[in-house]
Amino acid sequence: MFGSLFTGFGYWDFGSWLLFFILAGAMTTWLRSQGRQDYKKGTEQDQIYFSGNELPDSEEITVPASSSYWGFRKALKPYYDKLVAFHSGQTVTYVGWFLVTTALLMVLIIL
Amino acid sequence: MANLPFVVVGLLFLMGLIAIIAENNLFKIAIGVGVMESAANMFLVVLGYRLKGDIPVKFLPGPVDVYVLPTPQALTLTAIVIALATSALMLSLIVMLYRHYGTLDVREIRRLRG
Amino acid sequence: MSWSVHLPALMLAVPLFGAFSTPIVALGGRRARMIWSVLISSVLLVLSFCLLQYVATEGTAVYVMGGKAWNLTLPSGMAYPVRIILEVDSFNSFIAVIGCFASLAGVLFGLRFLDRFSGKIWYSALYFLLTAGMLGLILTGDLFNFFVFLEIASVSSFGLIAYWRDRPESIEASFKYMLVSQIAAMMVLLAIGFLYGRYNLLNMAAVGKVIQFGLAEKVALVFMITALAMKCGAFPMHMWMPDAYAEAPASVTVLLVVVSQASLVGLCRIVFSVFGSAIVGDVVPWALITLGMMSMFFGVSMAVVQHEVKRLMGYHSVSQVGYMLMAFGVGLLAMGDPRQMADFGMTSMKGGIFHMVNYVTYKGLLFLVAGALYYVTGTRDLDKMGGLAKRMPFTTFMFVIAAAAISGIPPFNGFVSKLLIYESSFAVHPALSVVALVTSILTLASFVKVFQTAFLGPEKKEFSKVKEVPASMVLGMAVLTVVILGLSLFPTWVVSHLVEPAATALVDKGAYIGAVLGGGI
Amino acid sequence: MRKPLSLVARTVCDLFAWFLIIFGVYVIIHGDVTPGGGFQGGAIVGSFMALLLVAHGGDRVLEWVKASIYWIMLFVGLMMFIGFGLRGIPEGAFFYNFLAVPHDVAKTMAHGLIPFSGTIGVMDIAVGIEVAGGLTVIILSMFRGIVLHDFADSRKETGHDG
Repeated sequence: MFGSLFTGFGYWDFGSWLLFFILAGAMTTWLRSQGRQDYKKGTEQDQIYFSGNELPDSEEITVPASSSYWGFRKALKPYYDKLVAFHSGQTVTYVGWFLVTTALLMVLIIL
Repeated sequence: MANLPFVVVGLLFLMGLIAIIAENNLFKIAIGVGVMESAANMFLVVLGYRLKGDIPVKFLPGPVDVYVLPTPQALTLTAIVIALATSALMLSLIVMLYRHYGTLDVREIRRLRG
Repeated sequence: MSWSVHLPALMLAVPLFGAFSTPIVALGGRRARMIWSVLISSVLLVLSFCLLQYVATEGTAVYVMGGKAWNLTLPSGMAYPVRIILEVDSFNSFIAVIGCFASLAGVLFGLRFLDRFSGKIWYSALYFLLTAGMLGLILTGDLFNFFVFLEIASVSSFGLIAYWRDRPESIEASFKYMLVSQIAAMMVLLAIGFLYGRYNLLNMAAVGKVIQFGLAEKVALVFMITALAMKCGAFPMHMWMPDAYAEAPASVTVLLVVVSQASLVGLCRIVFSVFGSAIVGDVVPWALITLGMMSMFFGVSMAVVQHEVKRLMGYHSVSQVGYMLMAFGVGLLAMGDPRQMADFGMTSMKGGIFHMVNYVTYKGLLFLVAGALYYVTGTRDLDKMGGLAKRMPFTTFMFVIAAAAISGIPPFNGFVSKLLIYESSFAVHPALSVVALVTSILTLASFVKVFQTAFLGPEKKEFSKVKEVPASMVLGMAVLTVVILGLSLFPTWVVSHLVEPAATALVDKGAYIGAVLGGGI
Repeated sequence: MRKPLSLVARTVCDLFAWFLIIFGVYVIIHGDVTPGGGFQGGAIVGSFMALLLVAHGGDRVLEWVKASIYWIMLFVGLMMFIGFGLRGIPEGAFFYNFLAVPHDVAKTMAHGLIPFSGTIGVMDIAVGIEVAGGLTVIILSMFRGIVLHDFADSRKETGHDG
């Protein structure tokens, strides 16, 4: 019904993707239904499993955005320090880099 | 000798650019932008000049056959109108920046970074 | 046939008329102003559909402003056109439709989003002036007219970015953006001066016919490329983009996204329709490709570590623009010989245009969702947000669609256009598509972070009484969601009927010139 | 800046300011035939308000002046301009000069040196009105921006975290 789109080297067909998605969905729901049935809503099973000890209030256990991907940030620390320093917010850098790009492209094109 | 005005346009444009980069005071930067805009306008008008050409109105100058090109003058008119609008807005922004940051030094206006 | 001939002019006249008449209509009170702005933008959308249909049937639409007849491009036997000519082929009519969609979504979102603030009459007047500037950028066929509309769009976007006067950051963002784009505008004026000095012509098609690639044209091309690449946010000159997109109100940012795409349309028009085959050598295509690759990679690597929603999305705009610059660079690279063109050039052009359109839809929706979060929580910092999914079901659903589309997850339109770009850039050099894929993964990573911190997670006490955003804001977001779903569910129809003719119209310089100099239709 | 100048300066300015307006209007009306035109004439009329602000000091002038008049001038000028543009559509294209007299007819008319320029002249007057109002509004609001001690006064926008 949707037809397939020739993308230069292969095809993108929404219909076959949908078929695959439904198939995968059916398999996963079947697999999930084999699990234990004794889950009851609203009981203490709903509590977050905090490896046994008592649950602090919701402020401490939320993962703030600035600490997500901290490993990625720490691993690439030298790269990120330079990159963040590059975005220094100085108006001179805004204008300066614009002129540097024009000059660079000018030199490349004229030579 | 003929393209001396173009040299003047180039120097004027460079002076405007250097003023924008080298200056720290906001008003001097606004003046630098103004200088650059007038350089661009001058470039347009000088493009239209023809040797010994007269003003491009058919009736006024009498029996002259060489006219200066009228289109760049019309372009410059619009460019001047735009230059007025942008400099009015830039000066108002500078007034508000001074109101919020208490300084006219460009280097200190750096809350947005990183 | 009779009135639809004036469509290109009406596309500009209606937003201008809307902008100038808003204060007069606003005398009738708040409701009158709201109805008027929604009416104007929906009329604009209908006009753009008629224009798209008109161009599809009649071919390139040429409109002479102020002429005796609408198609009198060469009056009384002159060899070259004198008046300002609007030239609309299938490329810019398709982008104009998407621009009008984003403008309608922004208007609907802005009705209730700015309730608590003053000066809404000037806001909607400037908003329609920005729409008129954006449509002018897309539709015009005259070089100086392109500069005038670039200035109209820029000045009204400076004013709209600084809409929240008492926030120091928005004044700073507007000032910095203004400084850089004033220099860029003067460079565009110099470039137009060079071309005018050389050929005494201002019409794009006429210049395209007689252009050779001498020194003056090279300098003009360089000024144009860097100035317009700066306006789209290419890497080294992108720093204003996260500032401006974060500090402007969300309903304005939707339009800023489209204005940056309009200057990309201007860049394509100049590189393909004016210079086109006159560009010798590989410097310009490879310049565009490197600009695109740098923008992609550095844009997204800055976005992953952000913790403010709109600033993160601003950096994503930089990286998404990188995709399009790379796609058009690859298209220009293959422009030289027809075999390469057929092999991967046309695919990359189609990918670039389709990605340009998808980008406007999902990026506009993301900014609207960020605006909704701001409207509800009063802050843009992700660390302070949490657990909003249960209370804002519609916003969450639309955010999921937009985030999936931007990171290129299969069923959505982002995936289709990125696939076209991957495969065509792979043919040029594998490194290109490697960078594109890594960027896509990092995009997905950062939007998973936004989704997890803002929507999932335990409920925060201060957001306990938060409820869904008002209906008009949800409607504004729904407009863009419908467009995304439409583009995702029917990719074959969209590519064959809209993107394919747009790509051929952009690449085919002869047809562009013939439409004007061939005496019109 | 906001204190009025000496008596001499004020009286000379009161006298001279009105001639400024007459000259500005002259430049607007003869815009299409003589150098000048809508924008330049409007700028001259706009400088009338600048002269008053400087001479009489900002606070007193801001009480005298009702800014809404200039806003009305601004939008009347804009509406006239776009109205003439749209009016051109039935005859020809968007900004078509439907009032202009064709060249050969103009020769026979007992006209001055230069024939009637049609809508260009009328649009010039519209632009003149609009720029006069617009520039005055710009000068007034820029002046009001200085007069505002800080944004903590009543007109501060409410509703966001500042």
